[in-house]
Amino acid sequence: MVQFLQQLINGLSIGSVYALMAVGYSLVYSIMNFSNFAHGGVIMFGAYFGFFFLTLFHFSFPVAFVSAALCTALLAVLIERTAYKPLRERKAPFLYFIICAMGASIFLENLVIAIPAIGPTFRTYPEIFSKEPFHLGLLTIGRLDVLMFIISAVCLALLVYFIDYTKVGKAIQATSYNIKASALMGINTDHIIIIIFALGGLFAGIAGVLFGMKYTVYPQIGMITNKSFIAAVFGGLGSLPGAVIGSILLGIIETFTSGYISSQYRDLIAFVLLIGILVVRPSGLMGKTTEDKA
Amino acid sequence: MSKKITAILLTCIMIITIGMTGCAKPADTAPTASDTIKVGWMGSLTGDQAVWGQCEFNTVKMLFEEINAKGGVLGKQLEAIGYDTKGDPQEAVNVAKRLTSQDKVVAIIGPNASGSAISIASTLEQAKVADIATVATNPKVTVLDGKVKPYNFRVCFIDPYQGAVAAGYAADVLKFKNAAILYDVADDYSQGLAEYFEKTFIEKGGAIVVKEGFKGGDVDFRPQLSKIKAANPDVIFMPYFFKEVALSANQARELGITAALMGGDGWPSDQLITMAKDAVNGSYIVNHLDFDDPEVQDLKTRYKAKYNQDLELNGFLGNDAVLMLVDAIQRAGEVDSEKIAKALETTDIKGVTGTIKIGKDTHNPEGKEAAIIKLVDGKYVFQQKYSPK
Amino acid sequence: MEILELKGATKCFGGLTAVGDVNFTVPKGTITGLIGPNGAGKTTIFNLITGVYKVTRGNILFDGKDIANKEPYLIADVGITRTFQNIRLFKKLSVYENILTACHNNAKYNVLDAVLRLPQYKREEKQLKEQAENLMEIMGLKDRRDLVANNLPYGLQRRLEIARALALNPRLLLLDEPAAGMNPDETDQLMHLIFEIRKKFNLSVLIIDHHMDLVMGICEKIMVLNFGCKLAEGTPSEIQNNTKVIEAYLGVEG
Amino acid sequence: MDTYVQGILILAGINLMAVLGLSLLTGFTGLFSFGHAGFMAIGGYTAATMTVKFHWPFIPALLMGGLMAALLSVFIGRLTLNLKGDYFCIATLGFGEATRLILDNVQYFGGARGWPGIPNYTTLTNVIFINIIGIIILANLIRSRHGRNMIAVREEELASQIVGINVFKYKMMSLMISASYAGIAGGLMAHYMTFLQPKMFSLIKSTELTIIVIFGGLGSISGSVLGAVVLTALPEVLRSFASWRLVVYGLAVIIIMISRPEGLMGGYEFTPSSMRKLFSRLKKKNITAEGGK
Repeated sequence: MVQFLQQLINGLSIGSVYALMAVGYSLVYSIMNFSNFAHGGVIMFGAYFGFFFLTLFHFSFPVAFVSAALCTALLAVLIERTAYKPLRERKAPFLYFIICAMGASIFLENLVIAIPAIGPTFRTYPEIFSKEPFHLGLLTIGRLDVLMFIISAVCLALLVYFIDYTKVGKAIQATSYNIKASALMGINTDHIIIIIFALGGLFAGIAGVLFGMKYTVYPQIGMITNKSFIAAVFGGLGSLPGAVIGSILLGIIETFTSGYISSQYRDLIAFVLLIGILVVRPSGLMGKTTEDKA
Repeated sequence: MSKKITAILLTCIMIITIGMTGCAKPADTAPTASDTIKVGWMGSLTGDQAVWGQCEFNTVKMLFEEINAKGGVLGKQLEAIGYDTKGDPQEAVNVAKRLTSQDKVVAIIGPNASGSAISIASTLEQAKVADIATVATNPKVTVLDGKVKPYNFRVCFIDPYQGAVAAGYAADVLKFKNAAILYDVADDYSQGLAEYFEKTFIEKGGAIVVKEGFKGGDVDFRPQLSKIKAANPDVIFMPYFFKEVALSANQARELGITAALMGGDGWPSDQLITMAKDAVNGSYIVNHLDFDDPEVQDLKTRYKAKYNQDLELNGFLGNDAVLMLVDAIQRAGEVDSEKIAKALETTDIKGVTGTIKIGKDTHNPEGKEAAIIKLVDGKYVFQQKYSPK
Repeated sequence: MEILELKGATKCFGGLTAVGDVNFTVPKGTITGLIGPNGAGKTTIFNLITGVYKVTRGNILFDGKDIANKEPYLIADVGITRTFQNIRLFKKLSVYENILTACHNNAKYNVLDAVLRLPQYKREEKQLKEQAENLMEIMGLKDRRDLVANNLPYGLQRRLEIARALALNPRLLLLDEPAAGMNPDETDQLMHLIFEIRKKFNLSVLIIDHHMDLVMGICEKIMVLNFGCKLAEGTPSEIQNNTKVIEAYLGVEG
Repeated sequence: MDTYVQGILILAGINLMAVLGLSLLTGFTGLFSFGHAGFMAIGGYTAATMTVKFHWPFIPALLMGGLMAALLSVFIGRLTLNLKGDYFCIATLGFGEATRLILDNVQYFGGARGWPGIPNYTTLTNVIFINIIGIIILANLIRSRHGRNMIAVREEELASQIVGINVFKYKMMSLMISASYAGIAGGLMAHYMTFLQPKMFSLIKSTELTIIVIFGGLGSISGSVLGAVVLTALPEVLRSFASWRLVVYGLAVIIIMISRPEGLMGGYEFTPSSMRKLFSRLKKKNITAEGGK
């Protein structure tokens, strides 16, 4: 029982990390209908921004946190302007976007390695919050896990509020429903896309800093974001609640696979589930289904 | 229309350039070959292991400069030509071919990944150029199906040995009975060590209570660790690299696991201490050398002075590979790759990682004792030289 | 003798009934019209006949055999084909390639024949080419042979779509608003073309269009659809004098 | 020719073989796959098993590798070919990674530690020979009713159905042929490297293949040939940039995608007749240019 509960806590904590990352994928997918693989690179930059703001410029944690998120928002918009906008204007098929995104992620990862001042070494955040976990009987919960859980929840709540109750948010919803029609209805879709990427970047920054604090900072952080991408597919690409639920579910499935089946085959099971869910329900758990009209 | 023509022209130019780089280079460099000795280096300058690759290459370059300043080898200057392999076997083959057929190197130092070192064997044989692998610990790097590969050498000990040392030390010296293993299923090094640790530990009468895996790139090990905690082992063997070690050690302690931790030569790094100083306190490492050995201090300070960074483990082995090569060139008496390879077979020198006496049938340094190191308050404290019985 | 018969065909999308309990027949060899206001479910009926949509209830009989819920390509095999309201050509292929592709079922050679260029491939491929050239001749597309379909003028794109449909040697041809966006002159030409191909290929035709002159001019029988249900059925003159139809079209109160 | 250039050409040839297959799937049938490295892995391990454990000759072993990849593709295709656009893409990505993870754990093939000691049978001659056969088969297929049907599926799926094309069957056929090409490429790779490791068939490899196809131009076999040669050689040309190499590569990918999205050949082919046309047009241009003076 203790084992079960501990694994559940582990799963929730891993899931909340995935959730923060998956939101960025879903946001971009909801409007642009492609999987933005450069998101991982942006998250990695967020982790580095946070690290350097804290250690090099000695910002206080909240300031570093916010400025890192702003920097990644800027970076995400920059990538959109340089890499995706030309494709968008040419109405290129979605694969070009994916390839471009992969090019961008190769570029970002290796840029960090190639810049001598950063290099391939991994960095450790200064200890801001005590590493000593909370103890509940035989169970342990990391302080950082609790913090991450709270920050994720607050940020996601703000995001949902923004999308559901503000004018811009409504425009985003309309655009995600039908980009062409919204353009005809007088919504400046170009602005909406910038906002979407900025939001995605903001979340990348938050995810990056928290990830770096909890684990560490290194150029290959992007690799772990593949998992959050799978989580987004689980939940249904393009759906925000889907991304969150998919992430938590994937986190729990993973931990229980390790705990009760086999940790050697944990990732394999994740991929098999991915294919399975695509076969049974391609649009994911909460995704929108569209029927082709002839 | 004009776009199409430009595209075609562009391609033609590219193909020609490739052809040129292919054909022109050897002709250019041939006349200067007499007063320099070209030595190839390969390893990861990008990718997961870039930290170590960069340090290794830097060490080689630094040593060559020092040797050249003292008059070189056989009166000739040493020149290091290094390329990136990304840790990818396919890239390694390209690099080996480039080094041997275009740069005309007399020998190669590196690579650090076993997969790369294994895949270049046939290229080396074709070109008759020897390679001294630095930290490629898979036994199949030098010996395959009982036959030694004529041009593959290494300065480090091998996986079975390292795994056996760890298991032997844990069972015989530390008297542990129950061990857990956590390893990286997608990594050749980790799989190898785990396998041989398990084998030896069971032979010594111990029990492997739980064996858990993760995949390279993972950062959260709590699911596996929770399971390990439930099995309550005396020691957890963690045969992987320092980044994952730091993360998993921290998480183990967070979960309240008090078992001793043990690892291989993937551990030693300053990064490990910065990140997991308390978590790895009291852990044991099987290492190639004692970092506090007075004889290695000189190398460490020289490196620090030149690059303002700390020397990583690969640097020590890179140093020994250079010593081994220089010795072989001197004994060969001339700059001929085949003669150098022959000379390498009878190497018997003292390096910073111990005595390196190459076995003729294995091309491994024979009888090289491992150094057992204990981490105490963020320091690497040498325990003893150890080899399993 | 009927070539096509719909018996209580019904299609629901979720709770919405797009086509409700429609019965009607297309007599063999005739040109039949299907008219009705926008959203009446005309195109949905085409989609049901060609298997693009699955029928919720009811039967569709072609030559006496039930074809409801068959895959579209199987429907094409039994001899029904269509054009689309919003033209669906193979846009990046040339006129010739568009037609040639559609001829494919008139050859029987397999992949191995093709890869090894065996005699059967050569013989049948020659026939396909002849057929394609022949169709271009009939449809007056010969001089645009190598033009990419997307670059054709609108009227010719419609014509090409019909040519492509004819390449299948169909027995029933469904035309979805073939005259949409055409001027009276072009519409007139189209009328003649439809007459001509019916004769030449021994076809039955079912046609959706909003151009009343066209529909009234060439159809022998017309069926009117409103809100997914059949409103009226009869000869053009009957339809023209049907009060229900006039109401539906003009929205007369009452 | 020295062994380095030879080696790169062999690699280009191996890549080309996989790219030809992917070109049929992506360029001609319009399906995008991020799992072709998985098919290469299957082909590679199968072919190596045949030569090493059963002592088969090289060519039958290669064919066996291709066959196994094709068989597996039938299974995968059954499950996923009905998926739309990037969902198919994601499913193939999952398949590719799953294949690699399974191989990581199969100790019979050496697991993650790899499988050394595979005989070195791949030579430049047989790579070129196999590629020429591959190109001929593909070109003949494309210019038959079957190939045209695949192109029709790419252009307009619904219209293809309506003209009687069994879309699923042709997608499947395309995937099968494509997978068998990748399988053969994997077999060639195994007998060139003389070593197999699951790591060699990662997502990066799949991406690389797709990049080559797009770079060469979707729907152009000659584009794929050019793409394979140029993009295999590019990282080698950049080799002296050391750690900046991949930065440049990533940048190059983006620039290619945004500046020449139709690829190098943009769907055109190098055939004797197209070359004649090109030259005659060039001549005409020259004449008018001169006339203009």
